[in-house]
Amino acid sequence: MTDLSVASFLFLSGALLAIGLFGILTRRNFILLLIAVEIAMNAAILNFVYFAAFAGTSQGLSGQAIAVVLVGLAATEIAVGLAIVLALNRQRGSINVGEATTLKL
Amino acid sequence: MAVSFGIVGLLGTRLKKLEYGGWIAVGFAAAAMIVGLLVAAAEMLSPGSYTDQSFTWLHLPGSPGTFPNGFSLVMGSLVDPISALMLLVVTVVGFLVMLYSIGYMHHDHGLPRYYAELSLFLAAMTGLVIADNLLEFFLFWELVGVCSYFLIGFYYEKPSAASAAKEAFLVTRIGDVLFLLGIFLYFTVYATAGGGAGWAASGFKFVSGSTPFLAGAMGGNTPLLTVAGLMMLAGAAGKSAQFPLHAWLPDAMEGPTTVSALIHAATMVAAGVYLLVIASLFLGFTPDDRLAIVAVGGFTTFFAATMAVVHPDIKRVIAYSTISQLGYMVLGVGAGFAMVGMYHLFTHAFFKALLFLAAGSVIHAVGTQDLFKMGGLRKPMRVTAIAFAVGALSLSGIPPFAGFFSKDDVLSSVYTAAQSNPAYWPFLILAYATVFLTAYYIFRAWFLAFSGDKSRDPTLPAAHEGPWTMQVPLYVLSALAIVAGVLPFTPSFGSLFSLGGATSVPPTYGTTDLVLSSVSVGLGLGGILLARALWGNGRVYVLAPDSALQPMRTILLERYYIKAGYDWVGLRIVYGGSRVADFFERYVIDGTIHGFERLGTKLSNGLREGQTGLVSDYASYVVAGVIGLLILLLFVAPLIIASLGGP
Amino acid sequence: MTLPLLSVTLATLLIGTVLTFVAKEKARYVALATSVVFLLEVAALLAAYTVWPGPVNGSPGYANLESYSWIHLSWLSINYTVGVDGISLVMILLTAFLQIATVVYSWEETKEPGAFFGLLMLTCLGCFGVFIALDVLLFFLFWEAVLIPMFFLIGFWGGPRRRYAALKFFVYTHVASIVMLVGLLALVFYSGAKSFDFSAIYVAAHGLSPTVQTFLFLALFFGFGVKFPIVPFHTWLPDAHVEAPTAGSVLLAGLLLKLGAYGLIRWAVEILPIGMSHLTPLLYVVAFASIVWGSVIALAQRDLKRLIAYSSINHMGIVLLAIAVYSQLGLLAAVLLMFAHGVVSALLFMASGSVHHTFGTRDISKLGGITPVAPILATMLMVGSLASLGLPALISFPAEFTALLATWDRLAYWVLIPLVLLVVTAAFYLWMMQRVLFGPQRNIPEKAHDIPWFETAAMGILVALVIVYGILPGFLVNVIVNSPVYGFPGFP
Amino acid sequence: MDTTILATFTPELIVLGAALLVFLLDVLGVRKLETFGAVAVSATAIALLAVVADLGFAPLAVLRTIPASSIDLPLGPSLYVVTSLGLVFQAIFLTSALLVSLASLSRPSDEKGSAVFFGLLLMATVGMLFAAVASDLIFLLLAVEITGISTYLLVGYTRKDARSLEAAMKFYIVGALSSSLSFFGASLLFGAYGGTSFSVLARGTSVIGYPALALAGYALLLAGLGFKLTLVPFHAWAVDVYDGAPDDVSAFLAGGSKKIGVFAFFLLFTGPVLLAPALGVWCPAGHCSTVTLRPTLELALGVLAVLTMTIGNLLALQQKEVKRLLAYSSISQAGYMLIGVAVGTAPALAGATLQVFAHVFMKAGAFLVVAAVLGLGVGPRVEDWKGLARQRPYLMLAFALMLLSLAGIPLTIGFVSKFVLFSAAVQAEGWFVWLAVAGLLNSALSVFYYARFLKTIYLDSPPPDAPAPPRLFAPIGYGRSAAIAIAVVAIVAFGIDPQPVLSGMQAAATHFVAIGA
Amino acid sequence: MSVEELAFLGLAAIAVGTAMLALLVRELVHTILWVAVFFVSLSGIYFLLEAPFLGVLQLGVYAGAVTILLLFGVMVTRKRIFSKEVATGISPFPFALAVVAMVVLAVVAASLPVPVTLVRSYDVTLLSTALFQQYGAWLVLLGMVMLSALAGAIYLVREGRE
Repeated sequence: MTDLSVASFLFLSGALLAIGLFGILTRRNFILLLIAVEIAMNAAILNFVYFAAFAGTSQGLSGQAIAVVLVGLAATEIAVGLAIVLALNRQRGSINVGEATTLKL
Repeated sequence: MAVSFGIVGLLGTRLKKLEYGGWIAVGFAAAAMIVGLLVAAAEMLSPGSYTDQSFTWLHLPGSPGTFPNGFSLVMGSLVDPISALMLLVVTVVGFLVMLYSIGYMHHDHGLPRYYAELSLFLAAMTGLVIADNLLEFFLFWELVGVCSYFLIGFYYEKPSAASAAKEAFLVTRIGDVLFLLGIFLYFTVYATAGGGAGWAASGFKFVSGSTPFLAGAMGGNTPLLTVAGLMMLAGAAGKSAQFPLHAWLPDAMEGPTTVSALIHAATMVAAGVYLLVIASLFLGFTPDDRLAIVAVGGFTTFFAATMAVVHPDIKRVIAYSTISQLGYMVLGVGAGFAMVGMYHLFTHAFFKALLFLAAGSVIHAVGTQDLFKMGGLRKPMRVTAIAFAVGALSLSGIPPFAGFFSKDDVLSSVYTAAQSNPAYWPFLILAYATVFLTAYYIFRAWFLAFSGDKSRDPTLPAAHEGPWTMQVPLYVLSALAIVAGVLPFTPSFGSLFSLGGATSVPPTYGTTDLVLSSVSVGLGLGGILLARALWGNGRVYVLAPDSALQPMRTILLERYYIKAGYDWVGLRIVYGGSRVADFFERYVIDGTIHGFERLGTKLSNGLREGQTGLVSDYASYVVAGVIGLLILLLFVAPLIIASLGGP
Repeated sequence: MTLPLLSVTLATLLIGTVLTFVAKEKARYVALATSVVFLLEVAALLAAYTVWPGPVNGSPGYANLESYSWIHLSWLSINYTVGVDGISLVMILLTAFLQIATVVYSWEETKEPGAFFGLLMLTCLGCFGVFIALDVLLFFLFWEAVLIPMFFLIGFWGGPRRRYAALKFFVYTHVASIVMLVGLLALVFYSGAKSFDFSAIYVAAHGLSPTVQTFLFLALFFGFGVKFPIVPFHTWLPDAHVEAPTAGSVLLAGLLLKLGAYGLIRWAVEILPIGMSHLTPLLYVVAFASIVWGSVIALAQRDLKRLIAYSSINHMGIVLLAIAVYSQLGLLAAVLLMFAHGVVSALLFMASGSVHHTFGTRDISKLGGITPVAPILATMLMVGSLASLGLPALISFPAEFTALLATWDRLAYWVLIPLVLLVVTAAFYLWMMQRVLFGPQRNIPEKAHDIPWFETAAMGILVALVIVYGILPGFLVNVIVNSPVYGFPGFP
Repeated sequence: MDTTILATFTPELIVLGAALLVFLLDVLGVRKLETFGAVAVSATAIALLAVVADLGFAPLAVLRTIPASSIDLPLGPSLYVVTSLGLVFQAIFLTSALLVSLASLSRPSDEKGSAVFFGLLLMATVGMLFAAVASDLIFLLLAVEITGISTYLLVGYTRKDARSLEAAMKFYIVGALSSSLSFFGASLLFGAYGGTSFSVLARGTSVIGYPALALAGYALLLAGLGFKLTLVPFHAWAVDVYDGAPDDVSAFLAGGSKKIGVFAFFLLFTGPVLLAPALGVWCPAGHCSTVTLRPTLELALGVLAVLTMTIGNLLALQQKEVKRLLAYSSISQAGYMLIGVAVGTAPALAGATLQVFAHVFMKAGAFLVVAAVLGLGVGPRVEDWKGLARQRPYLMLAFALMLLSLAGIPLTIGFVSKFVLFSAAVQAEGWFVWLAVAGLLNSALSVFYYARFLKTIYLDSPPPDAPAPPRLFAPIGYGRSAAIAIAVVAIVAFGIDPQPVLSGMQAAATHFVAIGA
Repeated sequence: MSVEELAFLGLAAIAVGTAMLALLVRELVHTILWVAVFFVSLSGIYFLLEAPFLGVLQLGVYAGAVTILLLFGVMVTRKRIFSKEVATGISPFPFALAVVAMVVLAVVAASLPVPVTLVRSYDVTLLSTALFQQYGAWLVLLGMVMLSALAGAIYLVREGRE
């Protein structure tokens, strides 16, 4: 387990963040947006995990601990998001965010 | 002193709007006259002294700077021979005019205002005469100006009167401003020089103890002093209607005739000459100044007389003659003989007042000022005719009338000056030419008005003499117009003309050079004869429509188009420029502001367009911000900080 | 100093203002009573003011000094410090007179009288505060406090374009106050004074480098200049004046413009003389520009109030010029002229207001020959105009004369610019009088009559001032020169 | 767990307990709004007293739970630390919660979901309180997340209202995006320093020895937390959310929850990072330079501050709807606060803190008034408010004071706070003076729309044919009146004499900066 | 190239590919399938990094719970489960921005040339001790987040009957 460099992981997590951002910016379906947010969040979690592996001594532990907490947090966020999706769907019959633009200017 | 009389007179007339309001004013004027006479008498008894009383008006303590001795402005009264003389003129003529007004103005409305303004006018003039410093002088000078403004515009409902008043004020204001600059210029020279601690500390005083304040420092001949003198001349030109600031005076005839009499004889226009006299005695003129003064005086003398030659309006003729005569006075001062100017002022005051009051009688009687409508007034208005004739003779310089002595004195003084400086010659010639013109135009007026059998315009009412209040002044002034010339020959009265050493009066009054006197008298008589030939006995000489002289006549009637030129400058250049500036103000300066406002509105609305309501867009702003921050922090900031010299 | 006279006066005004607001229909009586008490207090202040206490610890001393700690932190100390010198006293005197005059003039204001008089009082209160404040924050506080009542006075009681004018006024002057505030803050901190107290800043400012002084002065000059107003930041003034109710115009022209000049003298000239000396050419240019521009534009105006407003720009330009020459004489002239202009412009605005509601218009080209209908009004307008064009024996003359003399003393022939413009000033006033007062009667309404007693009384007060102080300016001069600034070492 | 920890978290526990109580009561079938409201009001009030006592306010010494000796200790490995500035912020947060819950007592008592409303309000407050004692980046972000989740749901709690749900949706999406950005940034910092505790960050020794990682991390954190603080360009959600949210929630969002961002910025960019040493050499495009964090971040903060103020004000300039106008103004106010962060000296922090304090009363108060007025049936557009001062003089006087305070007119707390803040910027000299100038010019710009609004309320008269709002003269409720009255009194009282609060904040800020060093 | 590297590259490629597919496919159900694969691939990377606890957690929470949750969401909001995502007009600005974001992040990542090698790993016991003792506060806070989420979400989705 000694040959992987931090740069390669950074590439991966950066790419995932970018994909997440891409999704958030371009998708209109609320559920897709949720998924995009999750992808971005996973990029952050991934960072914590591998930085923990690189950090050494007891510091590294905190990285994994954070990752655990973040997994929980991300799941909670999804739940809240889904609750809003459901309420929105009931309200408007649509979960397309492009149609929810009454508040503007 | 007399100032307070004037003010009380003002109050008195304001209080009572009744007929006798005027009498109150007359009473005060009489009192002022008596005081004036007493002052003059006192001055005659102890000739050549200065009586100076003053109090501090405004004071700054000294400090190490421009004014080490502090800075003061004072108010005070100075009685010396010239001011006594002038006081005499002002109060006597003032009283007579005031008396005359009782009869002349009785049918006008707004009399309280009239008497109040007239009283204030006199008061201001008196104040000017007895001012003991240049600033106070200026103060009353302005006050005289504003009173003339009110009086000329007395018939304010007439647009022409209102306009003439404005014009008079404005034109004299130009002179005043230059005068003020002159004061500043002298101040620069004398601020710390002269007697006492200098002008700054003692407040522009004329005299210090028994000598002129600036005696020690006077007599310089620097460009600065020359310019200062020219500014004095400009101020005097404004008030005394000298070329090129003469334009207001003929129009000032819009005022009541009494006012014209006062303005022309004793108050306003005299102030200008008085300023020159004062300046020449207390401040000193440089040779260049004197030449300039002579030039202005000489030219104006002739220039004004030419315009008087053709004018049909009786008052305007006299008005032009005033300008012309003022030119003589200025000439005298410029020639270096200040007291000669005063002398002519003294005599002129009486005969000019006489002429105006007589003309006033005529106007009062026939209700018109057009000479060509009058005629044959000799019979119904004998007193007036004689009075006018006395005035006219005096004006023409026919011995033994007063004008002869003083005018002769002016001529001989210029002649004297010309001996040493040939540049004076042209003006001497002009002055002589004017003698002829003067006699011609004034007798043209006399013949047109009084000779013949009846009025040329049959619609005119039957003429009659005025009430006694109008006649008494005529008598008195006639008498004075006859004797005023010889009064200075008496020892006591003569002492008023001999200001402690600086007299500058030729040794005799117009009698030395028999040749010069003969020429001038001859010219005068010639003028009278020409007038009689052309206009005598009710004749009217009409210039043929195709005459070669016709354009010239038009030019003269149009006053050489100078007023038109002024109007053009005022309307086109000044007013036009101001319209352009106003346009600039509204559309460029304010427009810029509005532009900013619109820009703000546009920006605001444009930015708000970004608030689309679409959450993806909001997210994209966030992402754009992140990208921007990344670029800023990773690439731009280190560069900036490095370029600023590190952290 | 046993009785804190300044605080007592401030309290009087404060209580009076509150009572006025509450009094509704009876507001005018409360306002008048307060004004009279205020005037008496000012008289007491003047009577007590014989000599300034002399320099204290290297800073100029001020009379009636009171100081209480207000906000005190390690790096800044703000106090309630008030005090007066001759300059502020004269301005306070002006405030007192104008307050009485405006209250009397507005005697029959029927639209929300409580608020109207209350706002008038508040404006005067603010001005009074500005004139006595010797602490940056206190000064700024009062400075801004003037803004709001004036905004409402214009915006609620004003003419047809009042809302635009009120906003323009508010925004312009507010932007300026902000620049001024930055300047003052920078002054406090760059000089290392840390205290907002005038004396502390004054002492500390000596240590500033000339460059810093110059920049600070520039900021302050702009800040105060807009209130002056200086060209080209003046365009709020005509609009505000024209649209404001008469009482508002009076206070605007009479007092608010003076705030700028006063501020410049107190907070910039006294503290940063070196900075000023570096910027003198700029000041001259601006002053000349204001003088010329104000006069020339006034000539083209047809609205009576606009004309007077532009002439104010011209006069305040002369004030600036007199300050800029930086000499005893100049400063004296500036303060005198501030007083004179305060009284005269107030008189003129009152007269034009009366013209407006007597004859239904202020358009000079529509008016004509009002003298026979309203002789008193005509007299007032005439006295105001003549005073404004600098006629001797009226109040402006000694001020303008000393101002011009001081200018001559420093600038020599440049004085020709204000001199020539004096003629232009005379021209537009004369033209206005000729059109409005004289000539044949035009557009005179059927029921036109002379002004009511209270307007006569209000203007009468001002006319009396114009004449009395015109003939005897010595009283004012003695008070003014009895100020620390005239004793500053090395003051030319 | 030992009791000292519990004692340390007394205020948090009180509020948390109250939240649990509310949820419990809801489960038990209690439906009365007044009950929940009373719980919320008393809990926040008691917690507030406790915090004030902990700040060393002598008359309340009995309530003190944290000994003075354990406040303002140097940074250690602990996840939380009690600083006096944190306590000040806790007090501010509690004040805003108190005001909003007090006003919410006047909501219609049969309103559905009142338990959720008060419960989430209290939970959001709990998050804010925790954020104020954070000494660890993750702790801080999690606390922020508590507030975040609670407020997303608060905005949507009137679930039948389409606008409200739409607002919740937008808030949620941008919020989730921001929190993933924050956590990503935090992960980069973790990678750079090997830990997330502020003591580790303050040490500034990079594990990887490479500045870019830390800089990128801070950039992402600026964005993620800037979202909370509504910094431009992370602001766009705020307007829609404030507009769509129930009125009292808007008051809480603007007056309370956004302030959490300010304290987070304090923690991240002034305290710990303040003296972080040079990070190393960074060679973008061949220009190698030593990167020091603080000046680099100052630049970014300054840019953000100016952008936020200016764009916020410009956006507000032409806004025609009352709530959106206030929302935009709230954005620009955040810019002023950021000046304090950018300057970073103790005086500046004190100024920014005072500005935050002032903003609670001004902005929460203003939104509460808006809530009251909209409750009277007056329309949401500015023009609907024409001449309202004549019908509701006292309410509008309160509103006018709030607007004047927002505009920074003297004798209001808004003036004092800006004065101190800008003074501090000038006092710091250097290019911060320009920040002060920008701030002052912006406050001049802001006067435009405040003045226009005031003009509409006071000077304009309603069109003659417009129907009068149905309940124009109805009472607005005691709770709401009390909340508004408190806000007004605070605005004026602290505007006249800010010394008590200001000296406290100054002392706290001084300690805070010292801790960072 | 070692086995680890090869495994990492493979997993990374799968992660990136599935993430993109998840967002780009038209059918929502497919999306969720791709997401599940994505979660699994990440879990593999965690195992590779010798973080088995996280790997398991990832599988359980994400690949399990979250995926089910999402599927549930899709089911509730759709009348037909297999319906295509409607192509809505996507404005060019966000799209361009997303591309730029990718580029910038790539540049940032690429500019980190220092290869720091992996040092050590931890076992689950140590992690759980730390999690519940040293970093217990995080969990407490997470609990509060969940409390809020629970209370609010339940209220939000509950059909209003009262």
